[in-house]
Amino acid sequence: MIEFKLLGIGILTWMVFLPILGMVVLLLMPKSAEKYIKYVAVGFTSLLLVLAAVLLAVYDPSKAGVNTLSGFQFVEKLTWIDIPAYLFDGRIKIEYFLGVDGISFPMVLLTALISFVGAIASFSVKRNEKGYYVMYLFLVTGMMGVFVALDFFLFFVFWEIMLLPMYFLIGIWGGERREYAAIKFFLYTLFGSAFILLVMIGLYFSSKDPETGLRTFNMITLMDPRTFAPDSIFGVLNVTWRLIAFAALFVGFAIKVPAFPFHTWLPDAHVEAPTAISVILAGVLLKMGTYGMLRISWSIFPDGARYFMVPIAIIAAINIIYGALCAMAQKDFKKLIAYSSISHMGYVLLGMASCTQIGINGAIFQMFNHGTITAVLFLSVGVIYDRAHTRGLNDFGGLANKMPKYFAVIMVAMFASIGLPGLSAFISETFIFLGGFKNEFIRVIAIISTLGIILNAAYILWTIQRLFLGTLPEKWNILTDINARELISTVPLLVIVIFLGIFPSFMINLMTTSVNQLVNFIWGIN
Amino acid sequence: MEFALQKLPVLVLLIPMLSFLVLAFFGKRLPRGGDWFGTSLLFINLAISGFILIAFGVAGRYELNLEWFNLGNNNVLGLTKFFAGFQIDELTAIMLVVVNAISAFVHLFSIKYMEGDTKYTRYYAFLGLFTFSMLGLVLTNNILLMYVFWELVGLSSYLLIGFWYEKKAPQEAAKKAFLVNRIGDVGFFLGISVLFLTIGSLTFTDIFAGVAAGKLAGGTLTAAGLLLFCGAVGKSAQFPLHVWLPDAMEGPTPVSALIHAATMVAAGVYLVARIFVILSADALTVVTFIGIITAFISATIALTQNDIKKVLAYSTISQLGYMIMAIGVGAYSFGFFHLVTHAFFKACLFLTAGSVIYGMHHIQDIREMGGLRKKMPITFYTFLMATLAISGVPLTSGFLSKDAILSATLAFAGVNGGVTYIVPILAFGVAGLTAFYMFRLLIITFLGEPKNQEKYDHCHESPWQMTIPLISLAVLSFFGFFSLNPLSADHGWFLSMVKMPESILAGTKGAFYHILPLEEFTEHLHHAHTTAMILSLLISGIGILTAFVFYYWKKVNVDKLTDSIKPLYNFSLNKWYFDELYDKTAVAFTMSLSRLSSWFDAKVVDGVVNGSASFTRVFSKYTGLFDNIFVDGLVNLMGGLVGAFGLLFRKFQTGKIQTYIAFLVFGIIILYFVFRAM
Amino acid sequence: MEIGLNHYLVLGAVLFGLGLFAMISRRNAILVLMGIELILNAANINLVAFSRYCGLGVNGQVVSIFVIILAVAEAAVALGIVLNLYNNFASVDIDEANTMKD
Amino acid sequence: MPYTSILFYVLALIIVVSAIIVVFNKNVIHSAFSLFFTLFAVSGIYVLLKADFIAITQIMVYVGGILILLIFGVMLTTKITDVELKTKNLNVIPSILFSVGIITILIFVVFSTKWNLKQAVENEETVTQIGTLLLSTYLLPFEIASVLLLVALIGSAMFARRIKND
Repeated sequence: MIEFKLLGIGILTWMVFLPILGMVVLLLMPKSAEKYIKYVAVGFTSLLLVLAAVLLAVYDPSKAGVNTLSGFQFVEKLTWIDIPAYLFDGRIKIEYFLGVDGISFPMVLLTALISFVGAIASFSVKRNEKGYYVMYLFLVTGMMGVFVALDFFLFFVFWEIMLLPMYFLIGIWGGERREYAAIKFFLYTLFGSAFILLVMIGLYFSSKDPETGLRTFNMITLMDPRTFAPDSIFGVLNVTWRLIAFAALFVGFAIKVPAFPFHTWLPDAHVEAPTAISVILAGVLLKMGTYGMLRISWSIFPDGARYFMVPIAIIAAINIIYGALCAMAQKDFKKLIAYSSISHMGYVLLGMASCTQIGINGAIFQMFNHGTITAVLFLSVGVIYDRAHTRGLNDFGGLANKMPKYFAVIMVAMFASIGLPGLSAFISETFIFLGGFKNEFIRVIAIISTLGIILNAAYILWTIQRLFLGTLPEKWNILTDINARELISTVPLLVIVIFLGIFPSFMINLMTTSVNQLVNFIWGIN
Repeated sequence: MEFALQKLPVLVLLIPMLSFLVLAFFGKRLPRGGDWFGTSLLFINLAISGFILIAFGVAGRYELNLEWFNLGNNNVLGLTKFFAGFQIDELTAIMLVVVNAISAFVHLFSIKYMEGDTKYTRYYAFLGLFTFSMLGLVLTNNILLMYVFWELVGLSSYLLIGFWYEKKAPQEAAKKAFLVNRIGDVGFFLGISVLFLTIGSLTFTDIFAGVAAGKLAGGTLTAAGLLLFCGAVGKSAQFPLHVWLPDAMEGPTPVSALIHAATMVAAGVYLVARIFVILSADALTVVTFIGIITAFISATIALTQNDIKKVLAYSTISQLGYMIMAIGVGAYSFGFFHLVTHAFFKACLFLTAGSVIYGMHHIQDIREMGGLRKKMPITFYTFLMATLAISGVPLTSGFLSKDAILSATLAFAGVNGGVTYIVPILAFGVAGLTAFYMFRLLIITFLGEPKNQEKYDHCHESPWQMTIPLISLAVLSFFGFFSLNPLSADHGWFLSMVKMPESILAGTKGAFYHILPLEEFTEHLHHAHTTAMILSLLISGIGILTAFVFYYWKKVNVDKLTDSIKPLYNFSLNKWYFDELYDKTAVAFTMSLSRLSSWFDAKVVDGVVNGSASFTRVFSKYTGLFDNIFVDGLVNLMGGLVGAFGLLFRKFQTGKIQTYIAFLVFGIIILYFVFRAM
Repeated sequence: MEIGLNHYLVLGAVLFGLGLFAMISRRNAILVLMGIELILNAANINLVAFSRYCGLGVNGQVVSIFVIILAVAEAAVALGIVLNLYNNFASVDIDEANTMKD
Repeated sequence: MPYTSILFYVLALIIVVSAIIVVFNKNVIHSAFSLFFTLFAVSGIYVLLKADFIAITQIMVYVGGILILLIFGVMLTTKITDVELKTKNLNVIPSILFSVGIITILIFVVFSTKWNLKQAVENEETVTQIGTLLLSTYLLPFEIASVLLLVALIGSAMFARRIKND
């Protein structure tokens, strides 16, 4: 177990609660220092980035994790809630249990990165900056917490924590229909949370830690089949209940992904959310759904993952194709990107449904890549929207000559998004499809899904054509090219996209050991 | 020599990349937009690749594999590793020279052609990017990496077709090119997946070894081969995905010469050549027929086109079909030979077309040209040389390669018999058609009387930057560069270097096809050679003669003739209505499906969500009412009851102890009676 | 007829009833106190009568002494209260002292 | 009829009549005086019951103490000028009903109960016995009673003290 501490506090705790510290600092800032608020917020997120870099330097990619406690790194385990409860087998014990393995580590990096980028992109927020950044940092805490929590209860707490600031960020700083979008987002996610909560409680009551004999929320213990007595709710004898639990969890997480038919909150939320929040939403929040599936559904109910392989693959295929078709019909740039996110998250689902090592590697890699690429795309939408105050695709044309640097940035992002080789998403999509083909049960579905590659290219190219090609309408002569701040927020991401496209091993090495372990675990090979 | 094969290929690959990066980021600051930088780099590159070719001739094959990334050891897939590497073999060495030569000439040509364009620097940067990707494509020893560069050439093709994106047509053409290619690429990708999942490695050597070891056989092998071939169909504009190439002529003409005539479109042929040894008999049948059908369809379309570039585009498609067919019938080296000769003479044709367009101030319609021979003699003679080559007139490189292919088709039909005779028949027919439409183009453009006097008067010969590439390419269309024997290239250096490989599946039989062992096939080729040569000479002669009869001597009234076969003429003029067909079916279907799903999403899926929300709201209104009236009513009733009792009992709660005492006593009395009763 | 226990008990009962009536119905605080005294006396009569007729020795009498002591203490404290009541309300009518009611 | 019986009836009559006057009289002073007869007659009853010590105590404490206290109370709480010494009754009818009810029940109980009657031990020395008992068996209640008296003394003094702050 790698220990890495700062002032006696583990590095993961620092990463989770640093934004909270930032919140406090922001709240304590006097009115006279209001113009420095954004810099302080950026400062804190950049600290987060530094910590992530430190983590990256120390991280040992040869440790597997997943269902072995010893394979987790930077583990912090403290008793959080410990109360005697005579009705519930003696005591309720909930742990403050953090750690990372190859599945969560890319997500932690992504969160740190996107949070930083989002903070820079938030400079265009003019209304009540203090409140905005306080909520923003709170959101970062929630996201980071989800990715490092290893106790289901703690996970759920962070999962729900994240909702609140998101609600306000969309509902206060959003576009015209912000209240609708915010409420839709909130209720929809809460609806999903209810399922997760149910399963969580069910798991708790069917568990019995083989070592302590207590009921537990510890995910790693829950992955151990010995934890469940055969006749408990989710014990081996109750196959039906296990499958139902898997399905319920899947619905809960699918809403976040979002998987068809639970995706409709996404376009609304994206369209209404301010740019930086769209970036966070697409860059990190969606991954929480798929991450949750891998970490919880796939690991705790591997039988469910095997059983539901085909339905999940079908949903994934629908996501891919249907999302792309819907994207093609959009006239709002941001909505188009939102639908493309749905399509791309379909790839992630497909990779996970394959339950093969290559597919899940691809899925996690795609999660990371989609985070970076879509972040750039949403930032680009923000660039044009800040200048023109419209996002209608048909309102533009010929921007390529007017804004050449912007054109270059968005071209890289767009081609990355359609999986052009040399850019990171190509590798992940390739892996996902290879995984899909490898699994004979979902092979046909995966083959059908490749239609998505074509459709994807079609709407992206059409978008490029409508926005950038042709002649510039008179009224857009006022537009200026992308400025330095926007370049700072986009170019590093693009550099990462290109770098990972050429040297994917950099990221794959981080996760492949864990993914191997996970796949072996799913198929019961150990 | 070792050094030349180990390190220089990397250099060759990186030099155009350097050109791209420098021009993309600093090009605007360089004098003259940096055109000299890119051009000189490319000529250096050409020199290096020439050196590599010689080095290869001496030292032979070289292959280098580096681990790209690996997924560790896994019980399901085994040790999963992906490699990156390059190889130098005869195909690569020759392709390097071809690509670099044409690219260098196009760079030079473009200096004048693109002069004054607002995006001049960007143009050169894109040329660099394309050259990089194309060289990567030919250098790699790995089919996945090949796919990578395959897509990158697609990207640069997209960027260059849509170079004049202010206009509508280039935008559409670029998009179409990319998407149509993408369709083929999906097939290609699926093919790669099959190979990877069955063989577990993607380097060509491993794949061939795997197939030889029988890891991949039967229907799966055929499927894999056909899927890979899909990529070639897309990139080499084969039927039914050929529709993008004529549209791609919207790009600058030098780009058409480089990408859409000589190199990128040949990548498909190159791919088929690379995987030739693992194509099963059935797959080869499909390859052959796709090739010949493409060749035939596009040749018929080329007959009636009036845009100089469109004619050339269809002729390109037709010739690509030839190459594909050649590989299909088993004449691997002839197909590749034709690829190389075609690259030079077609590049020459396109560049002369560019020169004409430049001279005519961007007129492309041949009906407005005529008599240009006097105004642009160099252009005319180079064009003539290339036309002779493509028509298969002896003493040209085209004659050598084409004749070889035709003999191969004959040999093929001779072996397999039956329906396969369609292949040589169509092949010879196409050869005649080619000669006819190429000379039609030549005659209308350069001979006869000028039709647009004004344009004609302003017309002039192109400057040296343009003519030097033309002359060089025209010279390269001469037989002597490939073989000293003007009638057969069999003993020339080219075919000595590019030996026919024996198919791994030699001896297997498909439905229409019998893959012969190499020796037997060579024997058949020998027998067919003389017949094929005589036939092809005859047929191209007829084609040329007819063209002269129709358009030069005007012995036949062409208008009348076309009127008499109007439907056929229109069919050809409208390109067999492929575009319309695709627009009406696939495109329209996708678009309406897209609109439908968007509608479905907004109305149905989201409708369900919103509906459930409003249902909940309405429901909550009623539950609210229910709550207010019934539930709360009950509560209120209880409350009211209690209140009423309270009011009643309040009377007793006087706050006076005496009253309480009175009740106490009363209670005692009651209790007494109660206990008495018990 | 020999005077027996029952006679005394009946007397006590009557006295108790009268005291009770005074307690319940009079509004003058002092009269209420008098009623209480009557009740206590009735109790004492009973106690002494039981002591006499039921073989309890003088135990009953001792208890009645305690009752008397209580009565004294009660009377002293109660009168103190009544005086305070009068000071505050200028009346000894216990109906007036209802400010805690609302 | 033995003289004790006559005496009993006479005393009982006095008690009842005077108690009725106490209860029903409108004048507080009259009630107080009437109470004097009641208490005195009760003391006579004690004598009849051969409880001489109690009888003495009754006279000393009730007649000499409580009654005087009550009369003082009446006088202190009634202005001299105030002729209205009469007080009203309240809820007369239910009170009478309850009282009569209680009396009836009590009498019924008295007669329906089988009392454990024992021949009384003719005891001369009740004072000695009471003293012995008070300082032996009933020592604790005795002490508590004394404390109670002390508390009552101080407490009543406290209550009765006129608060000067207003």
